[in-house]
Amino acid sequence: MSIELAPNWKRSLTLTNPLMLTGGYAPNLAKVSEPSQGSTSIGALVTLPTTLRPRAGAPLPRVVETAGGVLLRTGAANPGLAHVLREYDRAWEQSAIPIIVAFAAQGVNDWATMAAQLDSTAGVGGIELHFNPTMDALDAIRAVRAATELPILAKLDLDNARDVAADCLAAGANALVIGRAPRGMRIIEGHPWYGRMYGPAAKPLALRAVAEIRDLRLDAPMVACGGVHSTEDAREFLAAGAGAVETDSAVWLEPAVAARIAADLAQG
Amino acid sequence: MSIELAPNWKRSLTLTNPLMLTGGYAPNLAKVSEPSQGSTSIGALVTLPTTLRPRAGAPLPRVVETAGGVLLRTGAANPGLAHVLREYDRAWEQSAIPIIVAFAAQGVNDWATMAAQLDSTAGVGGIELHFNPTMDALDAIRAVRAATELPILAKLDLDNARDVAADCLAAGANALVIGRAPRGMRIIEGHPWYGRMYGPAAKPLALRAVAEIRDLRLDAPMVACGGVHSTEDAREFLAAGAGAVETDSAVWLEPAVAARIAADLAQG
Amino acid sequence: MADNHTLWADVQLLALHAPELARTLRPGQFALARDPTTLDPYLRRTLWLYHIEGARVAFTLPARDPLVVRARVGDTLDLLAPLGRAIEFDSNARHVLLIGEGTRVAPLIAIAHDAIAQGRAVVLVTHTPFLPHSAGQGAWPAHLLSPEIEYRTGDGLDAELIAWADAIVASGSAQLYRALADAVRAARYRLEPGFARVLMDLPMPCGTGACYACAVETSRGVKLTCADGPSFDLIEFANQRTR
Amino acid sequence: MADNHTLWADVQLLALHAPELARTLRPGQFALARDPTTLDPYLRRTLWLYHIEGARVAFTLPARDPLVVRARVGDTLDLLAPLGRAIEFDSNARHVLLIGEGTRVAPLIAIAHDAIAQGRAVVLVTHTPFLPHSAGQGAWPAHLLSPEIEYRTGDGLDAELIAWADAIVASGSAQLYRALADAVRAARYRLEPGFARVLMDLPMPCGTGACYACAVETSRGVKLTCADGPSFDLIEFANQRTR
Ligand SMILES: Cc1cc2nc3c(=O)[nH]c(=O)nc-3n(C[C@H](O)[C@H](O)[C@H](O)COP(=O)(O)OP(=O)(O)OC[C@H]3O[C@@H](n4cnc5c(N)ncnc54)[C@H](O)[C@@H]3O)c2cc1C
Ligand SMILES: Cc1cc2nc3c(=O)[nH]c(=O)nc-3n(C[C@H](O)[C@H](O)[C@H](O)COP(=O)(O)OP(=O)(O)OC[C@H]3O[C@@H](n4cnc5c(N)ncnc54)[C@H](O)[C@@H]3O)c2cc1C
Ligand SMILES: Cc1cc2nc3c(=O)[nH]c(=O)nc-3n(C[C@H](O)[C@H](O)[C@H](O)COP(=O)(O)O)c2cc1C
Ligand SMILES: Cc1cc2nc3c(=O)[nH]c(=O)nc-3n(C[C@H](O)[C@H](O)[C@H](O)COP(=O)(O)O)c2cc1C
Ligand code: FES
Ligand code: FES
Repeated sequence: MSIELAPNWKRSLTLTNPLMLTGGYAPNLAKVSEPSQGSTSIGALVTLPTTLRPRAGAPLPRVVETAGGVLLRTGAANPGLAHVLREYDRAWEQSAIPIIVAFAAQGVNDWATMAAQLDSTAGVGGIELHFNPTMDALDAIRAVRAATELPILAKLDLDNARDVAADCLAAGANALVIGRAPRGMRIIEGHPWYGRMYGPAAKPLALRAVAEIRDLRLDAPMVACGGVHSTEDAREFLAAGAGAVETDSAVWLEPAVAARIAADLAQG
Repeated sequence: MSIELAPNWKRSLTLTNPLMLTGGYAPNLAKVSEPSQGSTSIGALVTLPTTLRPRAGAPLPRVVETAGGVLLRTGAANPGLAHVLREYDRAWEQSAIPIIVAFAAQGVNDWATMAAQLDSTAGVGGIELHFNPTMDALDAIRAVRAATELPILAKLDLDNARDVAADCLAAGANALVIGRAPRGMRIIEGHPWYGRMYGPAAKPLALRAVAEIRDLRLDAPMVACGGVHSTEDAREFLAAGAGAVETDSAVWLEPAVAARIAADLAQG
Repeated sequence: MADNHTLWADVQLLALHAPELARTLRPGQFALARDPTTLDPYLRRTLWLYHIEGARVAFTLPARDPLVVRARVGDTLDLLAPLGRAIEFDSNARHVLLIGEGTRVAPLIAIAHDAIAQGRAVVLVTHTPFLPHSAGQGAWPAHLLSPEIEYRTGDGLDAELIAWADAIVASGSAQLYRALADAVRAARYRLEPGFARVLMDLPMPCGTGACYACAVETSRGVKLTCADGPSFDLIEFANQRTR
Repeated sequence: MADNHTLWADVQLLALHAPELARTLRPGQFALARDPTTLDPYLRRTLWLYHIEGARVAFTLPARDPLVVRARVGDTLDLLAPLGRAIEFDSNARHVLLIGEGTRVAPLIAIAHDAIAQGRAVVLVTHTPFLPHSAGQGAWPAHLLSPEIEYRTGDGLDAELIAWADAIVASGSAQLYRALADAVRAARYRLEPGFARVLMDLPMPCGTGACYACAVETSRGVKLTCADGPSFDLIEFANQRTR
């Protein structure tokens, strides 16, 4: 089994398993290196969303539990690209799976700078772009495209993925990720608090968006995510039209789950 | 406490409690007539979505459980307006609370016919319109407006409520209901199956839409719904800007819950 | 909760100490249950009456259901019951034929005991031909039935049995029900109203007639499984196609 | 699970039979727990080490948490542990001062026992001035503490106590920690690195450093409560404002 996320592009991004793990930076995170039933491994690690400079994250609370999941607003807490490269340099170079560096929303110039730095970083196989509503997504893709030949995955909001998908590919994205978790709100101590919804509650919404993009018959691979907690969940997204699936919060509940899903999928 | 859902309109729609119950047709449904802590009563009954002619409903399955809720596609199974009027005539006439008849999506002419019939039906206090994507919502509101002076509540999809809210009011709606449950998808026996998401999993998404509509500062009352299962949930929607809240699936779990929430809200 | 164990295949027995219900619940009716401490699973589960003894009421439901996976002896379940209409036999129905498909024979067992107590002759058949072999389902084990019940396996649609019967109740798939209608017509020339009843096993979210998720189209109009059922006259379905 | 009862106020004690953990878990560390049969509650819960006796490990967590509402003796919980860094005292720290705010004194008790076993003199104080009266919280009841622990209530920021101490560990609100930094500076002229540690009680979704939801800004950069904490040197926070 082999999934190509950048077909017909100068640099390929080939996964040997459709399960991608998101979060952290270490390809050998405890959760990944769990006894991986034979030689099966997950297909790729997508890093935590990263910015050029370190970010301390959003004020508390950052996590609010809801039925079937959590709302999360981390504020893209991360140590900044320079620190990441220093710390994980060797691990990425030696990684058996491609590292896809996720770019958290920020100024387009910062994205271009990061893309240029990663272009020649060993082990890095691609870039995943997380837009926010104040960014011009097409401009941003073009800027990153100009700075690197690394495959670009555009991670779109479920809300408007259908409207912007084709344009993102035309602007230079190699694949689509469907998508960014739906935004929800809670009233916390009298004030509106916004966060994105992770976990199984979001799954039916993500599945619907995936099917809608599939129906557009665009000529590009699609990665799906949103509440994947089991092999059945992953298969449901693949049946809905995705070529690969990401999982994240599931490993909070059960660190071995990513390796287990990957092994199940490898058996077909 | 008194909430007016049709301010400055020929016919008022006044609730004595902000909690509205949706589903069924009987104002004295077992669930409503539970020992209602003193003289408190819910504010209104919104009927099951009804069509001019009877409908058998969607093929099976109609209900798919998901994390924190259900996806539901009833296909608007209902006995048709004539049967409803025959059966619930007396009960509505004697009802202490207003009956708001929900119109399931169908041809605009059928809506106009229904609206005209209900205009003089004792006990009916308003009409709630459920659009589907193939209907022109503004045309439909105008047609119903021409057929009746009953207050009109426009129930909008969470997806596009922000875009159409002001126009719906201009076309003749007296109040907004935010909103129709988000649509989700599951793969059932290999095929995509679409349904709307009810239950607490949908709550953060509905809250966000309510806050976004509040931020438009439209001059009209807003009713909110989506996963209200407790007094705290209802208060959260009121704090987010709603004047009243609907609840439905919560009474599946606990039939007395509507009366209990109403009593709690009455105490302030 | 007084007991929670797997009866056979994927059929779980859940026994509750419920004195009031033991007096009021009638065969053919059901309960909707939830664990009041959690929203997982979200919907109430349908419990089919299996047996009443003193203050103890036993129900069946699918064995892998999250409700039974977590419910333990000593727990309190939140029940809506009794729901639906009981099975009532005509006073001159001497011969009662009960046809259950695989594990779906379970709700018929309480009906069998009730009919026997009323002095009727009962034959209970597990019908298996339509079951997928993969499902691991087969005939209900005889040792789980009390000896008063005359029990057969293999084919509930036997012409002689159908000719013998004054009343039939079936529990199974739409395929079984269609075949039963054909078999009755073949054996008795016509399907009389009131002769055969069939159990509908659909998800019933509210159980009170408010949600219409359990609506079925019958030849007598749209009916609700929870309020008008869970059993229906076979004749209401016999002239239409299932979806 | 061997025990599950409310210790005091909203503090629940959860005791597990966990021989391996009893050998490896150190005071200051924590476990993340879930009930493997359900997604409600969704996130793992933070269990703070309270006491180890033989193969039995006791933890504390909030008493109304859905995990403890449903967990019963005999159940199996799924634990990630040991997590976080243990509290290690400097070998010449003779006098240890532990300051807990109301119920948040609980995680300090295991630290107290450990320090006593190492031959240090320990004073444990419940600090209450910042607590809302409405919360029904007050001083931790003395009868829940073993007599070896020297215990005081009311004000953990007493200048003489702070002057007496060679090391401090505090568990409470940001307000307490700010006041503690001020009090240490007043009593000892400066806040030395390594002198005072404070426990962070934030939601920790993953516990492994992968999600960054528990990131805190320190004067030494962004740190993760789960991996770098859950205790931090007070000096890392003393020159900044809380958000
Ligand atoms: C002509 C005709 C028309 C019909 N029209 C409709 C219609 O319009 N709408 C409609 O809803 N139905 C209709 N039915 C009935 C329906 O097809 C079936 O009776 C019923 O839905 C069962 O469906 P299934 O065989 O697909 O069961 P499955 O999908 O196989 O479902 C199995 C069910 O069995 C339950 N189960 C398994 N073991 C047990 C046990 N031991 N105890 C209790 N429960 C158990 C499971 O919970 C599950 O609900 C019609 C039937 C006929 C003959
Ligand atoms: C200068 C400074 C800067 C800081 N900066 C940050 C920062 O950037 N980010 C950050 O996250 N924190 C920061 N902190 C720390 C933080 O403010 C608090 O330590 C911590 O978050 C507790 O917050 P709170 O008082 O608001 O607790 P509350 O919001 O009151 O939370 C109460 C917590 O106590 C738990 N609890 C209650 N009883 C028990 C019990 N018996 N056992 C176990 N748990 C129990 C509950 O589960 C809950 O988590 C900072 C502190 C200082 C002094
Ligand atoms: C702690 C955490 C932080 C995340 N941060 C982001 C983010 O900043 N941007 C984003 O698009 N997705 C983010 N995700 C989502 C994951 O990258 C991925 O889309 C995930 O697989 C979808 O949600 P899941 O956790 O339900 O699997 C985050 C997920 C988690 C759990
Ligand atoms: C069985 C059922 C059927 C429903 N049908 C519709 C519908 O056809 N159209 C609609 O807009 N809302 C429908 N609703 C939603 C309710 O009218 C109302 O919006 C509800 O309060 C929101 O969801 P809740 O069940 O989570 O409270 C339905 C809800 C249930 C439970
Ligand atoms: S279960 Fe709701 S109407 Fe039957
Ligand atoms: S809890 Fe996830 S990084 Fe700390």
